[in-house]
Amino acid sequence: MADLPIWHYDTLFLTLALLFGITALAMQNLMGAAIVFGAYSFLMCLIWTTMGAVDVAFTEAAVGAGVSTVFIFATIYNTGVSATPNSPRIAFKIFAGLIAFGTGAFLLSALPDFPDWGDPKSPVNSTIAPYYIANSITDAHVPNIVTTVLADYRGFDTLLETTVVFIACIAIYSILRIDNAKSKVTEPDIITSPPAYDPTDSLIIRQASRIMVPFMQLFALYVIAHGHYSPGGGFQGGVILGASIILLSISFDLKHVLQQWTEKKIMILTALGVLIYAMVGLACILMDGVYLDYAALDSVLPGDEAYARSHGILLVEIGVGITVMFSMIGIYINLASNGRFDRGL
Amino acid sequence: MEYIAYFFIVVGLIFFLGTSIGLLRFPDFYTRMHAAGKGDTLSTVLILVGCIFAVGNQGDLNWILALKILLIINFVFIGSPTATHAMMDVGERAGAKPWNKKGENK
Amino acid sequence: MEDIIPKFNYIVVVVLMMTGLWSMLAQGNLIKKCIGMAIFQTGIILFFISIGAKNDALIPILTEGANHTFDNPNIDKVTNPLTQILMLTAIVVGVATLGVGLALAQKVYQQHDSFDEDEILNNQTK
Amino acid sequence: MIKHLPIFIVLAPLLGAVFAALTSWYRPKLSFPVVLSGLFISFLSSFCLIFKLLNSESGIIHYQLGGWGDKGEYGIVGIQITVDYLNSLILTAVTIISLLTAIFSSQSVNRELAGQQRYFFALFSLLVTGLLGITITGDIFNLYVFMEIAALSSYALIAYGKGRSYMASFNYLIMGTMGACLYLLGVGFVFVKTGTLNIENLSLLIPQTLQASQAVFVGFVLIIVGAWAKMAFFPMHGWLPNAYTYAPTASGALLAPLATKVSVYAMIRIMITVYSIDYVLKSPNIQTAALLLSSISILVGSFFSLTQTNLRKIACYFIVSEIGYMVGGAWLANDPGLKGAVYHIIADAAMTSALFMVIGCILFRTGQVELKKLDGLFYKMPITFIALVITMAALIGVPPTCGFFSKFYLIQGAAQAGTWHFAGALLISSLIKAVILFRIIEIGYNKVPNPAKEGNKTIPRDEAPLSMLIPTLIVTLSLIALGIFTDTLITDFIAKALPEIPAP
Amino acid sequence: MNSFITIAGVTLIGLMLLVLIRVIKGPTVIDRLVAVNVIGTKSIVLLLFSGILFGQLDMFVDIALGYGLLNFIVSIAASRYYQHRKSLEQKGKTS
Repeated sequence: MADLPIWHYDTLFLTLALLFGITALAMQNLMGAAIVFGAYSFLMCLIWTTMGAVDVAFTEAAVGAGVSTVFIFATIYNTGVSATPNSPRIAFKIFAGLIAFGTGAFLLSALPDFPDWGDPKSPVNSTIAPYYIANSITDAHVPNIVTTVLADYRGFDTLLETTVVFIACIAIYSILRIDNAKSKVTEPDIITSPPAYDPTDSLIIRQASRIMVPFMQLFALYVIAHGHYSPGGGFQGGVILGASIILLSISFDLKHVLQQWTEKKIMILTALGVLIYAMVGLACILMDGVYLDYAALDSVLPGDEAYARSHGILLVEIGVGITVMFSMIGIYINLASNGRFDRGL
Repeated sequence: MEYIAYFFIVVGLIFFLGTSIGLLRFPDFYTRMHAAGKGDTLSTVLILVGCIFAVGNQGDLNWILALKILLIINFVFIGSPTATHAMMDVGERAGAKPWNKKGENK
Repeated sequence: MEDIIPKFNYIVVVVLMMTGLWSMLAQGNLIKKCIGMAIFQTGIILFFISIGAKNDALIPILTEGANHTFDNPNIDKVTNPLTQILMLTAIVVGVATLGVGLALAQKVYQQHDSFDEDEILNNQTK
Repeated sequence: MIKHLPIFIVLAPLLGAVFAALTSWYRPKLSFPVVLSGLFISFLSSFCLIFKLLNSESGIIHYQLGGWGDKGEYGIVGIQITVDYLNSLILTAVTIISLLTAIFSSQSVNRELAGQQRYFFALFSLLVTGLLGITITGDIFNLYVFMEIAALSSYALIAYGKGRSYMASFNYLIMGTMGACLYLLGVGFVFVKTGTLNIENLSLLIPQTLQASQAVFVGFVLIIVGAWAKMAFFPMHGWLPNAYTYAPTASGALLAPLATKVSVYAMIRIMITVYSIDYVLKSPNIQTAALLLSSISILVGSFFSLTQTNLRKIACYFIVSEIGYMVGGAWLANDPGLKGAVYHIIADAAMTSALFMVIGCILFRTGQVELKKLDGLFYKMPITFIALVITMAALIGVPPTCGFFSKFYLIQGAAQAGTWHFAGALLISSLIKAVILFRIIEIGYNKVPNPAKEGNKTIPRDEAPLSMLIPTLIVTLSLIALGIFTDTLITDFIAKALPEIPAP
Repeated sequence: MNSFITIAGVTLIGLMLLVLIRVIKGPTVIDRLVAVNVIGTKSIVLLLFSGILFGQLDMFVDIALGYGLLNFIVSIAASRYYQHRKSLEQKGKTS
């Protein structure tokens, strides 16, 4: 923040976020809790921008607004539970409270030892991070340092992170999918049976999303491709792409999305993203580099070594984007249809 | 240019003040919806317009930045009323009763 | 107060995390547990981001500007990028875990027709 | 290519999983061989690395991912993976056991999960990736990501068991996420004071300059508690028995021997490399608490196993008590204790693997493992029964097997540190295991079912198929082989892996 | 200019606190939804404000744009959920 030390501005946000978090957990109604949780993630996004973490804020914006709240809605829809009962385990709650309080006190015991908030000379900010800031341009010609560190300096983390998303997609398919059509899983009785597809129903929402979805997808592609120069990259773009399909399925009909995005398609594309990433790394080995050393690719990619890194980062981000997009769709359609793949939220 | 930015932002804030008070004080769901739907969209659009001028004042206004802010305005303009519509629809289906003077809000 | 304010972020982090932790331990409702888990994770993310923040610093995207150039950036004026990368990973892991948790919760509900831990336990021992 | 061996250990199972997920849509039968070959490459790489390690002078092999090496004053900026004496053994153990388990489980998966096994082997391979990654990585944040890979795939693998496994898996998810989050927070606390994530750089910083820092100490406790939650150590062991009991045979056979032991390895790595034995010895409160908890863990695990009637649940409670052995041994923080703990990681991986494989064989033929229904097991499945007896003997600690030697070192360590309650708990646990062994022998050998009742003259032999029996036998025999080669293992690897330990 | 934007931002947060009261109080879930929607829209504005304060609005505008595109998904998903429900308040099983 320009002339002010960080806390003068952020303290407000932090207090607000704390209120929201506690409200979300205290709320009896599950749907209400989910909604407040959504608002909580908006605020978190704001906090992260004020601390200068734009890429994190972007991811949180995409994840919080686009997918995670909707996942919770889908689960609540498929279970029809709307309120938590007043469970009688008071003693246990007090015990858990004591544990949490004790842990908190233990954590706070280290408080005097911490560097001040926003101190540029603290060990975190002066040990290894300056290398990244000083060399991102010379090493890879990428002004967005976060992209460079994400996909190059610590590219292995990102490969594994993509794998985590891939695992989540596989895991959810293997947990939720119901194979035989005659399963006894039905809607909870509080849900009226979903109406058949009716084009006149909620026309406004349909039209609005018809306008929005192409923009979303275009914007997501821009985010992936422009991640070198502005906040964004594979994750953010992938989540927005996934969210655009989720929007389609909410505003139109889940059935249409399910017909288009079969399990086979989603699994193959999700695996393809990880494969692209891993194969770029293997190509580096074949070109006499070490794993994920994109500089080794400079004989096939245009430009010098630094540009080879830049292009390698782009390739990798595309892989990440593909995996994240299709996993998000896969997770959503499973959660929304409760594994039945014919109807749902 | 600076004063235009001030003007838009202040007017936007005033509208948002109306929104918050309306949201807080109105007696039933539909009226609160009215305050939120209209005031929120309008104040957001006004403040965003103010932002365009504010950046223009700082001298680093380029056309793509202005275009992007205009796009945001466009999307807020599409998205916010749509969301309001959807919620109103839900309220009506779910049978939220409008408030009347006798206070029979049941 | 003078001591607390410069470290206010840590206090918020601890309170947030302990709220999440309590919710994960004590709440009987499976969805609430999942939400508590997410809040616990945001607490940790907040911790990492706030240790990487710098007073009066710009975002970690270099621009040709007044106080630094591409080739020789002013390191104290750029927010620490490393903590942000770590937390990008943590956010994505968090979403993946949330998805799997919700899927398991749906399956549990299909079996026991309930989200309450005590009721599920009763059902299982029956 | 030799240079790239370390990365192939992790990469081969990962690519195997990806290809298995792809091929399952075109040639479903191919996905098992694909996974198998991935595991095999991983096994070969780790095996070759042992020899490379023995020939190298420094006794440590680094691999800098992305080619980012040491940048002078900044330290190591990239992620590095490291193979040294300590983890090369565990890597080989993990790869061998996972390879054998994969062969072992092909039949049982086909039977238990008919029609749903599409992603099973992909997840299997991903779990192995995560476990190998935890072992091989040289970066504490990278370790967290690998931990999550292993955790997410194991939630799915457990949930394959249907029925009660969903709730068990959910509990595991909550507990596992809590553990991982505490670990990550601990990493944050360490990171605040050091500014680096590389284990090697940390090991230079912490023991020397940050001994007195409260933040680093809190980080230490958080990391250890996080690892404890992951390995089902005493107050946080509640998720394990249900999760492993209701999981399908194949998942249980992979998870039970490996998942918890790798967490123990991570704990030991943090204790002796990132921090140091000095640091551990200088926090006596934590040490006392950890030793006390390990004793309680051993006793709780043993006594609960005595009350169970299901052989699989008994085995699960054995794991809880064995975790106590390893954690206790590590926290004794003296030479024999640590040797015993590291040796016991490998020995226990083999023992638990053998136990779960035997249980898998019995399950495959009889469909249940309730103790009282195992009568006449010796006559029905003699080889399996003998394997079971050998495994139990190893768990008790009968001399030629590996269990004896690890227990020997552990008790020696306890005596040296004067921690008699730990030694006592070890002996009591052995006694209880002996009781269970005799019960099994009584039921399986002495209770001869009357064949005439069913109209047969003799009880028909009904062994599990060879693809299950051979891996079981290999692992069982390895228990004895490990016992015989204890000396080589300890002097050539484990003694070199451990740092200089200050005399008491 | 910057001080004006700061004051405007703080005012905005103050007004958001009023909305937060509605979120906490809101007798029905859709009341809360309305209030959260308002907070979401205002987040876009606050994002742009912090962009101006950082002097790098061209970076922040992307986030705001993404936000503007995604913001209404939550509202629409929630309303879709209530379209399928028989009533607003919980009447069936509550566990």
